[in-house]
Amino acid sequence: MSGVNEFAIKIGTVNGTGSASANGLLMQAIFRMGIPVSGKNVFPSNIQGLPTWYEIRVNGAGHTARTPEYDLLVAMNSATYDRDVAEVRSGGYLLYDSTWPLDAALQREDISFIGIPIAGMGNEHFSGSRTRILMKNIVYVGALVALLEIDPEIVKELLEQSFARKPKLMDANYQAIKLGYDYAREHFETPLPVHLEKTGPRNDSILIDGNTAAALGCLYAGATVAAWYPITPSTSLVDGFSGFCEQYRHDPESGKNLFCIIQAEDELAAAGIVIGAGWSGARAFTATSGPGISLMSEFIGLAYYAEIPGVIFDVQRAGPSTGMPTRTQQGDLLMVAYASHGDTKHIVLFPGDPGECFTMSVSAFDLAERFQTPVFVVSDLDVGMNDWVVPRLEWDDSYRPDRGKVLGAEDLENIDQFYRYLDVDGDGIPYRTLPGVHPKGAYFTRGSGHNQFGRYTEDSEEYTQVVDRLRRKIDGAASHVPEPEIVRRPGAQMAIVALGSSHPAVIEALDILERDGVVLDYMRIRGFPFADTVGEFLREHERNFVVDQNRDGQLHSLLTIEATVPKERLASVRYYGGMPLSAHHVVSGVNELLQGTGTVAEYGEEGRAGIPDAADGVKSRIGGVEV
Amino acid sequence: MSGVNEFAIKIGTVNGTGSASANGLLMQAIFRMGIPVSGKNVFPSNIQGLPTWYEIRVNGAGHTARTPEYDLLVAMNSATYDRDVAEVRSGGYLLYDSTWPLDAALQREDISFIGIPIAGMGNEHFSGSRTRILMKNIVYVGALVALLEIDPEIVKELLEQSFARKPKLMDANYQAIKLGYDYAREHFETPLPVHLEKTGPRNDSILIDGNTAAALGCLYAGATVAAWYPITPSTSLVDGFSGFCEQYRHDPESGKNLFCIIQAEDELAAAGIVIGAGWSGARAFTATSGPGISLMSEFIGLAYYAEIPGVIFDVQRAGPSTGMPTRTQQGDLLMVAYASHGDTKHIVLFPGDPGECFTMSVSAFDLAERFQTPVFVVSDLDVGMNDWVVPRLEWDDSYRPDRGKVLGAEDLENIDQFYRYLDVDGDGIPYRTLPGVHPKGAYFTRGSGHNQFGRYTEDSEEYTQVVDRLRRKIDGAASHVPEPEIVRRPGAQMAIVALGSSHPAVIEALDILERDGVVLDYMRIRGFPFADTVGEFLREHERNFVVDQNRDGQLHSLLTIEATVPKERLASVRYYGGMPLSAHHVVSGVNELLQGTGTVAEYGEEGRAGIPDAADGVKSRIGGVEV
Amino acid sequence: MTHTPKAKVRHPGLKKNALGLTRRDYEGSMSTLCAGCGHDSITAAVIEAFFELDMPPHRAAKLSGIGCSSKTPTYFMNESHGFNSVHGRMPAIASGANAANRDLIYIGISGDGDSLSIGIGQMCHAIRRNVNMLYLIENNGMYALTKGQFSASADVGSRSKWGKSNVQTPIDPVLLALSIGATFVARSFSGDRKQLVPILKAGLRHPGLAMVDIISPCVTFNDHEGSTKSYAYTRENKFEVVHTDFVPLTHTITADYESGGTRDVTMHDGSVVRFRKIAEDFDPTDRKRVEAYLRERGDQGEIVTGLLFIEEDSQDFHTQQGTVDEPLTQVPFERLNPGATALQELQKKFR
Amino acid sequence: MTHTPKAKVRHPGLKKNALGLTRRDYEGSMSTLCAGCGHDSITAAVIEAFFELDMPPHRAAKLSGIGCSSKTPTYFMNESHGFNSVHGRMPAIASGANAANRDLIYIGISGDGDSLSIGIGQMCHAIRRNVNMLYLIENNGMYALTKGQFSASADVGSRSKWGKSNVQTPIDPVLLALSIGATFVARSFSGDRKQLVPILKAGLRHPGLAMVDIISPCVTFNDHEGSTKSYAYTRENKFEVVHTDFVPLTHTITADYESGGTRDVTMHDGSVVRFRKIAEDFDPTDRKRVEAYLRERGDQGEIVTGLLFIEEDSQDFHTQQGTVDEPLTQVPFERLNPGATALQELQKKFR
Ligand SMILES: Cc1ncc(C[n+]2csc(CCOP(=O)(O)OP(=O)(O)O)c2C)c(N)n1
Ligand SMILES: Cc1ncc(C[n+]2csc(CCOP(=O)(O)OP(=O)(O)O)c2C)c(N)n1
Ligand code: SF4
Ligand code: SF4
Ligand SMILES: [Mg+2]
Ligand SMILES: [Mg+2]
Repeated sequence: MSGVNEFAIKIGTVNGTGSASANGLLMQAIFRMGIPVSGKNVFPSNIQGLPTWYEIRVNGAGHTARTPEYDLLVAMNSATYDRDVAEVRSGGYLLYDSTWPLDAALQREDISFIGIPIAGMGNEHFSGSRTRILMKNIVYVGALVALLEIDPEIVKELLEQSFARKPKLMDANYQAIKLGYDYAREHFETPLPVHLEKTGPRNDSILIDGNTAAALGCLYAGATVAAWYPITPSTSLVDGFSGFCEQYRHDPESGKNLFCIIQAEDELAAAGIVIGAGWSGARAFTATSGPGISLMSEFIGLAYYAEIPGVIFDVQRAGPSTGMPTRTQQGDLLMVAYASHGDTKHIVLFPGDPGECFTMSVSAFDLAERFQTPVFVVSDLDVGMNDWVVPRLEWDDSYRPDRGKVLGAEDLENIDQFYRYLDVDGDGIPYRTLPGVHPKGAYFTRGSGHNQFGRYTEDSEEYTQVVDRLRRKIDGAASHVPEPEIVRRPGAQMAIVALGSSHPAVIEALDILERDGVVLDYMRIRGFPFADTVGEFLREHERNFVVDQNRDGQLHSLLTIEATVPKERLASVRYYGGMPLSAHHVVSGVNELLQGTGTVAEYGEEGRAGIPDAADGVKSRIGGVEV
Repeated sequence: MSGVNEFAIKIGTVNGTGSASANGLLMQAIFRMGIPVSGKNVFPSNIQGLPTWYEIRVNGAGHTARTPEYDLLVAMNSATYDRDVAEVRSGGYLLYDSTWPLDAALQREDISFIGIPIAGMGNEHFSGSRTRILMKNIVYVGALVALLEIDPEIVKELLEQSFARKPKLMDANYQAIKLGYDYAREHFETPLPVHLEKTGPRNDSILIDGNTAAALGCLYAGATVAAWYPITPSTSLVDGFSGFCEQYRHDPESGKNLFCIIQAEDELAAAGIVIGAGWSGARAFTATSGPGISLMSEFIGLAYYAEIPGVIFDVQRAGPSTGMPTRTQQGDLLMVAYASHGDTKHIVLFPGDPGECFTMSVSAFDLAERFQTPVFVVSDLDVGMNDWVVPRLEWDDSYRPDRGKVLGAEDLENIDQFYRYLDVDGDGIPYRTLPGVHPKGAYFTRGSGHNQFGRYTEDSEEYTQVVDRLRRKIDGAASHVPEPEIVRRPGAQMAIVALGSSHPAVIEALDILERDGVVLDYMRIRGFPFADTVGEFLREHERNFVVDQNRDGQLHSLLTIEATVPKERLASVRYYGGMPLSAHHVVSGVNELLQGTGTVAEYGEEGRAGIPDAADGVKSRIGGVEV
Repeated sequence: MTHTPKAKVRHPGLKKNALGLTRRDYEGSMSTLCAGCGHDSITAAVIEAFFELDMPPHRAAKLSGIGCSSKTPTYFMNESHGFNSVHGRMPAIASGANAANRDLIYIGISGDGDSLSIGIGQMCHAIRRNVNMLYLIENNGMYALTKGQFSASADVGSRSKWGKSNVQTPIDPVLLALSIGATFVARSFSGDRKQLVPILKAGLRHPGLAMVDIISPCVTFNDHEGSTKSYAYTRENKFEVVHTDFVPLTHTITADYESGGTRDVTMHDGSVVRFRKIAEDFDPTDRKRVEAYLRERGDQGEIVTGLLFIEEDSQDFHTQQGTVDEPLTQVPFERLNPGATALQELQKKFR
Repeated sequence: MTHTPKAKVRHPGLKKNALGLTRRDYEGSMSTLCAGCGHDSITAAVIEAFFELDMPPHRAAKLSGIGCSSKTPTYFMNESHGFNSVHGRMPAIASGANAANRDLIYIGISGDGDSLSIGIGQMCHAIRRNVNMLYLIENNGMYALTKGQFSASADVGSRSKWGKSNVQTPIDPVLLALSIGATFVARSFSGDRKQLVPILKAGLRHPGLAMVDIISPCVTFNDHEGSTKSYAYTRENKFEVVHTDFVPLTHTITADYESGGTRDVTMHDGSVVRFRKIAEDFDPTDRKRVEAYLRERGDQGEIVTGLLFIEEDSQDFHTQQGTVDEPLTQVPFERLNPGATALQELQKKFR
């Protein structure tokens, strides 16, 4: 299935050697050629000296989920040669630094070795160890330009843009590109059978990671307060916001900041700052990952019960505990839905790509203020930190923030008495006031028992009245969160259900399965509490394969509890190895369930109903490939 | 239904005035007369000056759940007279302090007023404001001794025991008793129709609260390290442990402590200390309530993933957030089952009375060390802080702690190499070593990715291998946690399912329902992950009414996810007003579901399947009574 | 039960401040604390300070954690927004509220449990950020609301009502705050309203975090022999360094304090705080000498009170960060959103 | 990548300590830190200290939080149990481990992010408890593992690699520890092994929490102009107060330190620590003078290093609490369980 505009390459280097920028250059050049492409950065939780990989998949048909079928491996790290060589698909290529001979034990008959004396050429042409190390990376890019037939003009253009103000660096880079390029052209038949063919510039799309897009969303939503504590993979979201603020948020007259970003002492404080700011009337957010959500649990319950808006980004990584901070997973779904002790339930949005990270960030602020509650935007390392090709972001200048039911000075002047937690409109959403606005707006906010008038209570009826309204309020949000995306195929009786970064893998899997005669519908869930459409869709299908990037089938559990569907109709497909999801995970999971014993709808004496353990074995069924 | 040995009284006082000891005296006297009794302390989250109530239910048939049908109200707090008067059942009695005349507006035709000049008599006979305030309480006890025909010998005996070393106080108390007693005898027909009849001493039972019993459990289990942060309603557990240690845990030779109790700076630290101590090989525990569990979330995930034993008591109170600290609820069930981000699942025990608080504390330590994981003992304010009559606690001196798979110095000497996370026995439980024992036992504990050999990893397969084993390990605990208690009634097709403090209310409800022709089986769940028996039982019944003391039906949710039963068979009955559960809550919840539209097994377009909202309305259907 | 009674009818004879408000307009709901609780005296002093400074109640925000002390914001200024948050987390709430709206007057009330145990990290970092607020620790050496456990400020040798003896070194919030760079540090005693009110007023005007540790005896769990935070102990052992006589620009308050060496410190809002020193050579602007002095007196078993340290050129968080002068909550959306054209423009870098 | 190579073969020529072990027996896995990282130098000093003190590796427990610094326990003493816990929470783990087994030698390794931000509360309270352990802060003024954000110890005016400038007052762990009653406080520099090793040895022998703040430059994110935690800055500005010359009872270590005024401090295990003062009149037992001196030198822009404070009659947590001498983990169950008869007896009070 490999060929022109249809292949995957993997580049193995050492972290801290500057390969990231070289790989970015490569990605961007391919992107500019108009060909669907994705890049997955597989990096260690470490600063310097450990193996790191970058995977690029090119697919004319638009399937850009990660695939572990590598046509070309660029092996720049001798420490991982053995593993890298083993991973090339039969018939594929291995590009290595032939300055030193390759260990004979690494030979494979079924692949081609492309040796280029990269270090040798680098040492010859460059001086200074720093430059030499950096230029090594550019040399392999040059070789790939030739081997994959990347448009050299685009590469030149990119270099010019990057080094506009540093002509010296520009020259070195250009020279390095040429070294690799020329060597490859001279010594090998170029291009390789797997190569690129320009399909014209696609001005309608951009190459962006989800955290940057979410940062833009916060900027455009009018967020003014951000509080955070650094944690991978969420850090770049606040870094992005901070960068955009520097660019767009200085008061033109005074030059002062129209924003306030607080690097808090920890995640508890970050959550508290967001709550304090939301209480005061600012659009405020924090970004974190699983451990941060755990630490914020107490504060989340306060915001839920005291009804304070705020937006919390959870860029998920592999858990539990510290887990694998630089690996992706969807392991926080259950926790986020019900975070904190006592009866709580939260609004959650699940962006499926960076484009949605942008739009859903904006929706999150609107929902948070409309429903006066914390709203979670739950993405993961794959969406958050990897570059995805998405349609250009659009903005409608007629957008105005939905500030929800906030009484201003005039409103207060004209009402008799303000009661903070009274269900005036029957929709479960009370009115609120901001501090400092009007004496009649004063009320007491508390996480302890309160009645609908906002007074402290320990009375059962008064307490119950408020928590019952809270339940109605949050349930009411089901019709305001983004509707699921539904894709139907004629004749489908069964369906796949997924969310977030699983999307590209599922889309590809649907095609593969259809080719194999398994026609499935597809629903991508985008919000919680689940819209009615979710239950309807599930009930329409005799079997729904719920795809989870976690061990315990957390989306499956959520649907089991919350969706109006017999649980026998929900089957579970799970992959949780920490790499971005691939189509084959989904395909083999579904196939296994289809070929299974049919026990899904019955009840054995053991095991969890509806979740046969089959999907655990996904990885073992695709033979040898590291997933 | 009221009568001899079958009535309920409620005593309204002001907190901080010493009424707690008077009420305790009353309870203990009734208990010593051998009659089944329960006392519910309904107190404010405050130190002095606010209304507080104490409810005593006497029931010869053994039904001692709280009932809001008061036969006699002792109204000692003028601030709550109106409410107190309103709560007396028709035909019942109100005892009040007639030193001042009762407001005419408070008169009720259908109840009898028993006026006793309590303050007047107190001021006459006692001097000093402190003594006068304290003795007021004892005077009403004296009146009750007459009115309810409490055995005066027992009261005397109790006073003698309490004041053995303070004869002066003894005299004052005795005098106060007599004042009330004589006045009542003189002015009213005693005893009232609702009164007591001695059924002989029951030496086989004790009157104890769950926290004290749990503290004893920790003492007997050999716990040596306790770390905690004060929080209602868990504080008395550690206080109890500390008291028992002072009594039983001093080294006979040196007089030094055979325990280490650390009042930590917060709940995070308390959890960390327990983990550190468990890692070192001590039996360690903490006790907290909902907010503490939220704060411990991150550490709980660490203990789960790094496989460190520890026992965490969650004495639940009404949430969310600070909620109502002095009210009871079962609102942490979902949180505790899956606490922390990422894929986690925990062993949880649910004591149904103080007796089980004792036995399950011991089991919790055994399970924690056997499965090398944090184990939760989840009770609530009702079990934890109220006095319950339970069978005498028994101890088997042949008990030895199950330390689980710990390799000692000798084992290590004799093995080739120790690997911390290897599944040697195929049961998912690896071997562990304690620090300081042997050089060959050294390993590195971490919350970050690790392989079965205990080394750091970011490799998918190695990571997956460990988390898959963890899942097997915890699932394996299902057959080691306490089995559910099952009560069958001939001909029952449906059943009630509950846990913890719901027990007495359910037991009583079963009788009431049967009388009304509704015959139900009953299962009280005692552990999580659910034993197979749980699913079996549920599948045997066409409908299971799951009783939850929380708003969202958390046990219902847990069963929906985890038990092998179609969710259509699970219906939900919920009460969450913060008072101990009463039979009428259960009865009306079940009746409503039975008389319901039958939509439970079908699927409407809205609502949560299997959880019709009927049960929310429990309180409105019992008319006026505060619940 | 002590009262801070709230009169609904105006008493024409009551003294009015510049806003035409009487003290009653600064009062709150009835206190539910124990009769004689030190915290109630502090509440009264807070009311006095706001009244005397002519501050409009609705422009203040009252924030607290959890504890008897943290309940007190309900007992003053019913016309202010209040936020009784979670245990030990008031500093973060205050930081966020202040970040959003720098124009309000923030008063945070905490206890020694709230601030020195569970909340010590948040307190340290609010101090470090120099959030513009008055931060009160109503310090009774214990966790009162949970019935009398020792707090981190309990002195070695204190005995609780339950008969246990504290063995751990206390954390002194004043020394702690000084060590991490607090810009305003004071200590007083709940029973000494004469000293307390001026300190609170100075703190309210300080452009940054003004930390005031107020020894506030718990009558219920602490007022017995052996407790070093009891009324008796504190009254005997208090050693007064400076009285703070707050002098607003509009009109100078003159109080009949004893005279002595004085030193004027100019506040950042232009008003002047006058220290009346009792100790010789006391300079509230020299951090290291203050520390040394506190330790020295402490070694003598004395509790030094007064406005102990003030940084004359304190800059609050917003000033450090360069936030616009207007509250962020009042910046119109149009000035926050770069618009559709800018979005298209900036996306060039993602091509 | 820097190495702490682990040799499997014994080199007969290597120097042995009293246990017959060589330095190699105190080494760990290969470091994965950046080449030239200050933290690796500290690792080497730790190895040296344990070796020289003849401590059996398996009797030590190595604890840490999360960060580049917190990774280092993997790089020394493979025969010790190690616990790389969660961010900022090492102090609680250490407190618990020590509570259970007071016999082991505890070394906790943390970073400035780990200890001064997320973990500042736990650190303060471990200090307050005086847990018997050596507590190292490998202080680089930043969060290195998350790629270079400022930490709470970053100096005002520091610039990060990303060009931003820090505006907040730094928290100095030494002053903080002194203010809350730490019983052993020292500061050193990762590049100064001669000074560091004796300090570590003294700390390991101190009966209580020995806090050592070690300036440890991050070459990757901090070693550039403008950073006040860089090698260059620290070397130039370091001002040495005292060398610590640790003198165990068994044999006296003599090192070729410059001579000068000395002062002997007796450690609680009976061994003697000798301070060699470089500054005149420096007394490491007078807390208030130490604070004043640090501030004074700090005002001059100098970083004072050395064993700065030691409380001569420090009592660790167990001593304060009165725990039995043997580790609680070794008390047999029979001595912990009162037995069935006692249970029946005590239930009388529940009748
Ligand atoms: C997370 C959490 N832990 C514990 C508690 C229980 N709690 C309530 S108040 C309090 C201590 C209050 O002490 P302090 O701040 O000194 O106030 P005081 O009552 O002494 O005025 C505690 C531990 C809580 N509410 N939340
Ligand atoms: C709860 C939590 N929040 C955030 C992180 C991310 N994180 C990892 S290391 C680190 C900072 C480490 O700084 P420091 O302790 O100074 O160590 P250094 O890397 O500088 O040596 C942070 C914020 C985390 N692991 N856990
Ligand atoms: S318990 Fe103590 S601190 Fe709390 S209200 Fe009563 S006197 Fe005040
Ligand atoms: S990033 Fe800095 S602190 Fe971390 S290993 Fe590299 S040099 Fe050391
Ligand atoms: Mg207190
Ligand atoms: Mg650091």
